[in-house]
Amino acid sequence: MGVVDDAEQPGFITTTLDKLLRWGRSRSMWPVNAGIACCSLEMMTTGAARYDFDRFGIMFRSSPRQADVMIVPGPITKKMAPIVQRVYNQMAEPRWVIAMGSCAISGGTFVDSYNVLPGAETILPVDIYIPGCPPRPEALLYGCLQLKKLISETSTIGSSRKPMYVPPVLPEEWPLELLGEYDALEAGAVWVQPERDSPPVTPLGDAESAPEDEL
Amino acid sequence: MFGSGLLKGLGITLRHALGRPVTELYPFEHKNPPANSRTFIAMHVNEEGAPACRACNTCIVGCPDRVLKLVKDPDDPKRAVEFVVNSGRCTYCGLCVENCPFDALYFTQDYERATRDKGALIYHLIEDGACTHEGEVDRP
Amino acid sequence: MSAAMWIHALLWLVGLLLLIAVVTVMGVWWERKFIGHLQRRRGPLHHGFHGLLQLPADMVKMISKEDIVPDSADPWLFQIGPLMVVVPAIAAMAALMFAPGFGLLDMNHGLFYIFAFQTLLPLGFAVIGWSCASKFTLIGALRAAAQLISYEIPMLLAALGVVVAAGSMRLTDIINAQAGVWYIFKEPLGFAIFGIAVLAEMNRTPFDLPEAESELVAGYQTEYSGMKFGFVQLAEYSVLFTGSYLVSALFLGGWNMPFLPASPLWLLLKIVACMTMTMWFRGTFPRLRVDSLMSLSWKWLLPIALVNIMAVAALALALPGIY
Amino acid sequence: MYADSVLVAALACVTGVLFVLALYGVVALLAPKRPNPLKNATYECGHEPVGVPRAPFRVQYYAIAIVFLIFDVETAFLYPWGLVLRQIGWAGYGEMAIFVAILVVGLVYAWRKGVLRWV
Repeated sequence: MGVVDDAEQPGFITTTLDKLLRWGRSRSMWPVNAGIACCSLEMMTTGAARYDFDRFGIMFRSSPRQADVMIVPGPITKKMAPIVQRVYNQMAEPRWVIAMGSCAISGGTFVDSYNVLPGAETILPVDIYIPGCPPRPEALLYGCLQLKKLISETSTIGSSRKPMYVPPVLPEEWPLELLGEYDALEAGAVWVQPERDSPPVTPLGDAESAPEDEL
Repeated sequence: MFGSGLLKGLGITLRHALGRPVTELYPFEHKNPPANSRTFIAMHVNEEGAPACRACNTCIVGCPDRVLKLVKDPDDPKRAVEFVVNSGRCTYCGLCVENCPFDALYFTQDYERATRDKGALIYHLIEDGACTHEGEVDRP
Repeated sequence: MSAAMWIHALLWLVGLLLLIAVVTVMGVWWERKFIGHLQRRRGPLHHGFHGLLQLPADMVKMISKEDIVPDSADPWLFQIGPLMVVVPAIAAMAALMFAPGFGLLDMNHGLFYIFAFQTLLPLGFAVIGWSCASKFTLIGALRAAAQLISYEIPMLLAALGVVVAAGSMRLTDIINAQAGVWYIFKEPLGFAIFGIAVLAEMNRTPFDLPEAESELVAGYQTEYSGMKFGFVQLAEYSVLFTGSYLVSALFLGGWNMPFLPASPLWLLLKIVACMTMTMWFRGTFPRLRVDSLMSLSWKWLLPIALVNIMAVAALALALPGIY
Repeated sequence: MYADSVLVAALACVTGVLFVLALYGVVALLAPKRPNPLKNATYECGHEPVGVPRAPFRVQYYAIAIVFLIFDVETAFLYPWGLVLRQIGWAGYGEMAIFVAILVVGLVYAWRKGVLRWV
């Protein structure tokens, strides 16, 4: 039980504690040291001397038990999905997710592949999206600062009473254990091919009708 | 000799500690990324302020990731009414920019696009036939 | 004991708890800052003046993090683990003397007392690692136990050289005996052995195998979340403080300074210097392999320490005026 | 005096216990608690735990523990000897030299038997 996170309504003590917690949590975001694909190289660069995560108190922890933030740096394949989800689930609450790069946002260039999830939010509640392929270290730092802002702006009072995160699609094709955050899901739901989030493609036929004199 | 290597290593790290750190203080000092870095797609405008796009569809044909969307003006097939970029999908490969026969597209140096709202990653370059951003003036 | 003595002891203990908190906060901050600079980074910079508010924020976060108890863990040992590392650390600090007559426990066997509590730590680490029933924690705990007991003997034998030379185990006597020449100049070999062994006892790089981040996730504390992890950090930094204190008191003259009046300031300065030294090592040296770690202790340090103690004893008998 | 210092040491231990328990209390008040089966599973880099967690380990640890025991007791013997060395003089030194020599023989024996070889 948590006095603040489980509180029914704000009181004087909870509001004061809430301010303190938001201050502490937003200034000490430790990402779990999990690199999934190529964006993790940029993530390591951000931790290295030139951009230096440690300036903001962002320090990689290898154990998810001691981490607060999960940076998803790359495409989540269906083979990796249960592992990513398990590592996320084993992080101590409160916890946040950053989707880094196009693959983690929407599947990116691999979205049509049979074994890549269309984005991290298929299985994880993503808080911050950082576009880029991969994002520059500055872009990742900017994303982390956005997350810091998000944490320090969001009230923690009663945060555990918020509705559970429901993934937009229920993956049943591969063995995911839908537990914890996904309690709200109904059992027996069917895996639906996710809607591709890109705008509908202009039919290729149009290209042929392009004015030839200008080409 | 045993131990001299350890002392040498200590000396090297100490020299680093006494030297100036190489860290860039990012949010406080902005250093522009290299000129050839590919960050975000933007569109040039004419001298009149109209978008430089001639709606030829070459960029869309070239795009490997189905990132772009183009809606032509039904009355004027050389005029784009809408041009949408899904930056949450784009790999910034630059094929659209290279393919454009009118040099209408270019890469910006802007990287601060992290957002809480996934929908904000889909942005319009042309909306209702007009450029939505202060683009650079079209190169002659 | 009279009521006044109880109050005196309680005040001292509260002071020691504060000291541990300050040592942990400032130690972690200085470690991150200093290692950052060793790597040409800046370290904590933006939260508070040069990142001084970083550690309070970390502590607030740790206290408010969820406390996960794995299903496979032994529920009692899992909760007792932090006690078993924090309590010896605090108890060992109760015997430190910070100036002549300024300390909670000025015992005539003070050195032995500190060693007794310091060497309880491997038990705590073993309990932590064993209770979690995870492979990483188990390997970390076994490594911690094996390493800490192996380096205990060279450490004790090297400290014995000082006891022989000073003729006392009271910390005040040992430090006052160094008013002239520090023991580092009289027993350089003993100092080298003691330094290496204490470094290993403190679990510091290059001997940080129990929590080798690149092999064992976080070693014996892998399953510890939130404040339990904080407790282990607390214990590690107070052990770092005690170890640095022992090096400064036994070999570096404690509060004595040549040509200058004795003052607790020198002791503090030496402790900070020793702690910085360990951080410097951490920023420089790679980690030892397990087998070379064990053979360093048993095949090198232990025989040299035996030779050292017999030589020091012989010198103390042969040259009573000098040694 | 001696009894007093034991009491104070016990008080230090009690203070440490109270300190930890007090912080446990704060944690119980502040920290959220939402366990679920996945979260409470043992961490094994995201995989399901495989095999026995408390696996049997190398016998080398026991051998080292026994050698440690011998030398730790020896060190405990050496401390009082070191304290009174100046009073007992060369005779005491010689006796302890014999004692240490016997132990060195033991160390050499253990070394030759491969007890100290880790791999």
